[in-house]
Amino acid sequence: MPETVVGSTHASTVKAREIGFGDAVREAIAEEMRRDPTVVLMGEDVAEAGTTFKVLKGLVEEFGTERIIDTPISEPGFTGIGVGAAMTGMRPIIDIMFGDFMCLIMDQVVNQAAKIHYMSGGKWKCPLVIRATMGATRRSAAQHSQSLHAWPSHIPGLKVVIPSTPADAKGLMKTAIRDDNPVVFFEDKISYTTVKGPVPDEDYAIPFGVADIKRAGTDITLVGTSSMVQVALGAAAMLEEIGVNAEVVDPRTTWPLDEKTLVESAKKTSRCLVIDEGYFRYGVTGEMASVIAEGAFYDLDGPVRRLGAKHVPIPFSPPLEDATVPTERDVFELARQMCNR
Amino acid sequence: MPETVVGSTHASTVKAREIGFGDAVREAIAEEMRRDPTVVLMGEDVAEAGTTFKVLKGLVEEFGTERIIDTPISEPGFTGIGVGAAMTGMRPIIDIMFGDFMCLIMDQVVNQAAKIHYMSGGKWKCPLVIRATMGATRRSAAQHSQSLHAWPSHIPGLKVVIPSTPADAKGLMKTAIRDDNPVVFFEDKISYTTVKGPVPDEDYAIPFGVADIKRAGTDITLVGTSSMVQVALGAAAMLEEIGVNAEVVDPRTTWPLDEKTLVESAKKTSRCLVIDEGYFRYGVTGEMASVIAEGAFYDLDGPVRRLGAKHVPIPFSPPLEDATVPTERDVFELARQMCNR
Amino acid sequence: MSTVAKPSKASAAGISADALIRMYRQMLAIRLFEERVNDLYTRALMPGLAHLYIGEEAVAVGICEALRDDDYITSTHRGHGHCLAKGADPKLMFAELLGKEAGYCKGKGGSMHIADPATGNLGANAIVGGSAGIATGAAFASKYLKTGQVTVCFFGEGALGQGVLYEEMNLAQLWTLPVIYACENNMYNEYTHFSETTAGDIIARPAAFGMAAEIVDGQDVRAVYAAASKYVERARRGEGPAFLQLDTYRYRGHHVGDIAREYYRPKTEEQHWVGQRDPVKLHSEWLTSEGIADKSTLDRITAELTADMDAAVEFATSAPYPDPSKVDDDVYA
Amino acid sequence: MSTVAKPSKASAAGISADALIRMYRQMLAIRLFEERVNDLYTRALMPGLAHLYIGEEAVAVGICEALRDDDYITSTHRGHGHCLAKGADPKLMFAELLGKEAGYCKGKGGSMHIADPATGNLGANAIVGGSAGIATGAAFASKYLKTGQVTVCFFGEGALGQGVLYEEMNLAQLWTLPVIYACENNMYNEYTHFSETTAGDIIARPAAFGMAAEIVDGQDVRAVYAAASKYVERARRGEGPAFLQLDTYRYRGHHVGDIAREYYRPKTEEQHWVGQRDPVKLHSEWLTSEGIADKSTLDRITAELTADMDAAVEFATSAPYPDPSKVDDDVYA
Ligand SMILES: Cc1ncc(C[n+]2csc(CCOP(=O)(O)OP(=O)(O)O)c2C)c(N)n1
Ligand SMILES: Cc1ncc(C[n+]2csc(CCOP(=O)(O)OP(=O)(O)O)c2C)c(N)n1
Ligand SMILES: [Mg+2]
Ligand SMILES: [Mg+2]
Repeated sequence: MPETVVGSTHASTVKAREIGFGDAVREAIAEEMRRDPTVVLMGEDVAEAGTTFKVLKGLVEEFGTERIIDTPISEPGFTGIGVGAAMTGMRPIIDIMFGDFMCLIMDQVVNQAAKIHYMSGGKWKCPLVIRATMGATRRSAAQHSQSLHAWPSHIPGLKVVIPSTPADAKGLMKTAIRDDNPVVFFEDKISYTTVKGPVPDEDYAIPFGVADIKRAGTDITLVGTSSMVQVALGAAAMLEEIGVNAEVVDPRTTWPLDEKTLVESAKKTSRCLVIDEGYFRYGVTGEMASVIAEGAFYDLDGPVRRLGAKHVPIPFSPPLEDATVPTERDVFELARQMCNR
Repeated sequence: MPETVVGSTHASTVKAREIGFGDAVREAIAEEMRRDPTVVLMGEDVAEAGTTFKVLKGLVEEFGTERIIDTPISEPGFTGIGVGAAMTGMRPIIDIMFGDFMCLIMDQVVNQAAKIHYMSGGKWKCPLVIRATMGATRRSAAQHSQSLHAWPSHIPGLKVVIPSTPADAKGLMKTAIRDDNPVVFFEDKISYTTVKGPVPDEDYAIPFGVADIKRAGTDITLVGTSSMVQVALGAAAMLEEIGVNAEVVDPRTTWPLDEKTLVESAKKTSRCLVIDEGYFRYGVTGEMASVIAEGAFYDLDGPVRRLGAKHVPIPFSPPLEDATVPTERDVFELARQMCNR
Repeated sequence: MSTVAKPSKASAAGISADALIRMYRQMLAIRLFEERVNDLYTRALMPGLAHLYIGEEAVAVGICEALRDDDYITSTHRGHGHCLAKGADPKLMFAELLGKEAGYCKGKGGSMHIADPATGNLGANAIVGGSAGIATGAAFASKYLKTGQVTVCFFGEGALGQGVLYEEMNLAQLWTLPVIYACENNMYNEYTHFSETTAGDIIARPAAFGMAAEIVDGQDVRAVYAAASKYVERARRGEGPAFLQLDTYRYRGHHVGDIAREYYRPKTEEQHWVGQRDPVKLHSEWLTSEGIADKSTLDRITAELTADMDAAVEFATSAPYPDPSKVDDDVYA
Repeated sequence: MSTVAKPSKASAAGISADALIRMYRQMLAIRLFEERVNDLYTRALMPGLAHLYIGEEAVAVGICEALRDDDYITSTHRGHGHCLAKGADPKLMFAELLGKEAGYCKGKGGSMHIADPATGNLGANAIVGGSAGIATGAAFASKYLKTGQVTVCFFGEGALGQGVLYEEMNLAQLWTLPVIYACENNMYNEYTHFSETTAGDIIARPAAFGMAAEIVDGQDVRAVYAAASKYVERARRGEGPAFLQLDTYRYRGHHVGDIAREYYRPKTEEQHWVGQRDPVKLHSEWLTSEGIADKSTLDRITAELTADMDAAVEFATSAPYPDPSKVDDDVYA
């Protein structure tokens, strides 16, 4: 099977089409389903409805209801089925409509899927993909807006993907499906309607644990995850105008984490700001900032700083919700201050 | 009702008895149950058996099965009952035998209990205590040894307590029961058999968000949580022998977090090491180290360093399990290195 | 309600004319409320989405008519009807739906989280099955505190997929808790027919726990009220929980944006329920045919409610948003 | 087994003499294994705890006798019996229990996590009800991949408290999956009698999903085998899942350290089951009374197994621990 494994910045160097974020995910799934008959996808309203977000529209027509499977509203139940099926010869993709429902499946994911390989002394494998959404600003309120990627990132045995572009989403989803371990794949649901981008025509996969430098710069490192990559890029453009040349680094996977690229970038720029859409406290920024501070301490001009969502449940009301997520202006202001401008 | 609210170092200044860690928890619960008839406790085998760990022995004899309530093995179910009862006039304590089972109740705790006050615009309250255990080294293997306190610490709306001594456990449990918010209270289960200490005779409660300096020092700050406080104290004694005077700080609650005491201590000693028994990555050390690094950066001689459990599922085999948890020697070695000895 | 009815079959069936007319008014209020929600959404005045209760009004109204003011309910993503039936003020509801400071939750909750201690509303819930625990816990508290309150847990048949519901039913039955599990069987879990998600008969599930259970025509408000009264009073007497399967239908989409529905349910099915089984129409016809209310009474009610609802929308649209600084309030009590 | 039996009631019941004697051997193997586990614990040679299966042997053995080698099982915290009945090697089991490198899981799993692809053992599980998903998922895969395999999900009656079990039963029945839910009803959830935790009849719960379900005397290995065979073959034919309630009793404590048990169950009850209902004794008496095996055959089996088990313990106690550096291996595949 022809396949190119590409790391960073591939999207600008190869022949590409402009597609949406959700389209990229669907393409990856479709291509892997064509290549491997043991890949199936199950979740609520994934078949005829093509998910609530309509992201998987068309798959059931191609693969049938045997492989694109509507389930009852039983997240623990069908995730458990995914775990068992993954152990016995299949590569299931489990669709968790809203990342908030991760709360319901942590036993299956953390106590079962993540541990079976280790507990069995390496005898059983669990090649399972959990697709879940994350992200706020859709006026969906506190139980449908959370970004809980910090939790699985804390659990040994899991890998965690938080793509920010269509090209990354496609290449990383392919790697996720081919991986022999349980992978939690978070899609920022606002991206379905707001993010488009070039995706290589060729068959490719992006390895886990390779950060992508989304914008090269010299004065400050902005580490952004998921939707915050776009925010960081926007802030970088604003910073440019005041003469600050920001580097934007996208870790793409929280685990494995490309510590080297993060640390090297911070060493180079001597300033670093980490931005994430999860709740601020005890979230992924703490780990990333610590890793960078440990690795680049003697090259830093000041402490690594962090921005996350406000440490409050996500409110419904637009002006309140908008106040919870870091904006380009927030990033710009803090970065500017860090650069003494 | 006579009551003294005491912060740090009270145990050494008042009349005290020497009791075990579990006894302290039981005393706190018993005293609060006497004081407030709306306090009830429910969980698996909590009544006649007094919990699997026998920690609550005797309570059912005093309070009856109406208030010390054996449940089916339905962690989500009885936690949900706790949430509803807390909203409607009671102060339930929910007993989660092994902290690993937190995986089963995150929807109740995170999507319901933690959010109802906020989502209702402050109209409903949820004065609920979730008691759970944490900690390894009991040869209980991967599904009965986890320390998952990083998860609730990440969730706005929750408070999280991780006491290290009987006196703290008692005083903090009382505060937890009296608090009008959901509180997750983690007891290190090895403490039940290994930790004894002085507990004041008087009625007292310890406020949340007040770190305790368990040992004053000048050369390095060791921030230890739960069982790691004892490990840090042991390491401090070893460091003393080579002329290093370590300060040991116990945050006692991960949220609210006493940032000021942590930062001040690090500023004073200019070196800081954070030690926790949870999985290393994306755990509580990342947040604490970041807070300290942000607040004390210009006073630090080197980066804040961290020690956590190895980032692996907890193995059963004694030599393997013992390799996962930070030891006095690990802390001593790293601290020595940080102090250039 | 001022109209006093002559003795009739209805009062023979033990329902007062007052109650019968009040139930009509409440159903109509829900209908008019929801039509305005849809309108606000279509005019892009409402943030997010809403799940309309149109077609299912008899369920909430028949059940809540059987409750005391201090009884509790828990509700769902499709919760406006429960909320209104339990006595909520449409003004504060619309304000909440629009994210305004004057709303029930100061705008923090929105359509899926309206909660109100004053009317015993423990809150709508956006987690399917997510309120089963809260409801059962409230019933636990009522029993422990000997308040005589009963709790109704509303949920859609989709919630039968959530394991926690079985844990709660087991606990409620074991501990004889005063809680009614009200399963609104509108036959669809979003875009999937319940027969594709539900093995066996729904009613066999509560019955397996030894729980009293009954299937009720959810389009007949009097039947709903009668069944609810029976089990609510039974629960209040300390005789334990019950499960009601209320067969009903949602006339509109799963949410306001779900317009093209033919890929998952036939138009003819919709037409049947709307045309033949409308709970508001059926009850109004019965009221007039029984001589309990005449057309002019019903027309007056419609006029009153229309004016109320329009005023409520006006109140909500012109109310201010909360100040962004309020975002940090109410995280902790 | 070499003994060939004359035709008897047993073979009339359709069970070969080979199978009947093999089941005796397997039950005895479990008994002898568990006695040694207890001994190792008492002599402080075993780290952690163990949950003994003594008294329940007929359940695992009768069911596993009905399975193919490549059929799957999932097991529980009380899992040694399932493991042995499915064909595990006692040497590697003891080594695992002692945390040795030679163990089934290189010492990483211990008593509650023995797993072995070679015998179709998907793993013991220390989360009550935690394997219901895995078992149902394995059945899903077998159906999808058309392998003809059947999965047995063993669990204690305590797992009926876990909601996920109902989700899985619903899914298995909906999708006609080849899985058998084997509920070992030993009447206690740790230190609490199941009647205090279980509303209604156990068997009504699977029945509520339309699932085939049967109560079986779990002390009668032939009855267990007969019922298991029936439903395993039915599942293999693609006719769907089943639920077996196997009434049994654990003779010892909930775990090896649970010695003083009178506060939660009477000695007379224990004496009744041990004295009157012992599955090993009942089956051995039947075998001799039916003339399928004589005392000397059974004695020889006992002697063989005793020697095997003692050798296995010896192997395990003298085997080396894993090197601490191995702690980082096997986190990822
Ligand atoms: C745990 C959970 N899973 C999935 C969803 C997404 N979701 C919202 S409503 C719904 C369908 C609910 O169907 P039903 O319970 O029958 O209620 P209805 O919408 O028909 O009133 C789903 C799947 C959710 N909110 N919560
Ligand atoms: C989810 C979960 N809750 C609680 C426990 C603690 N626990 C271990 S065994 C057990 C009792 C299990 O009873 P049952 O299922 O009847 O099995 P038995 O021990 O009788 O074989 C409990 C409560 C657990 N391991 N997992
Ligand atoms: Mg429905
Ligand atoms: Mg049992």
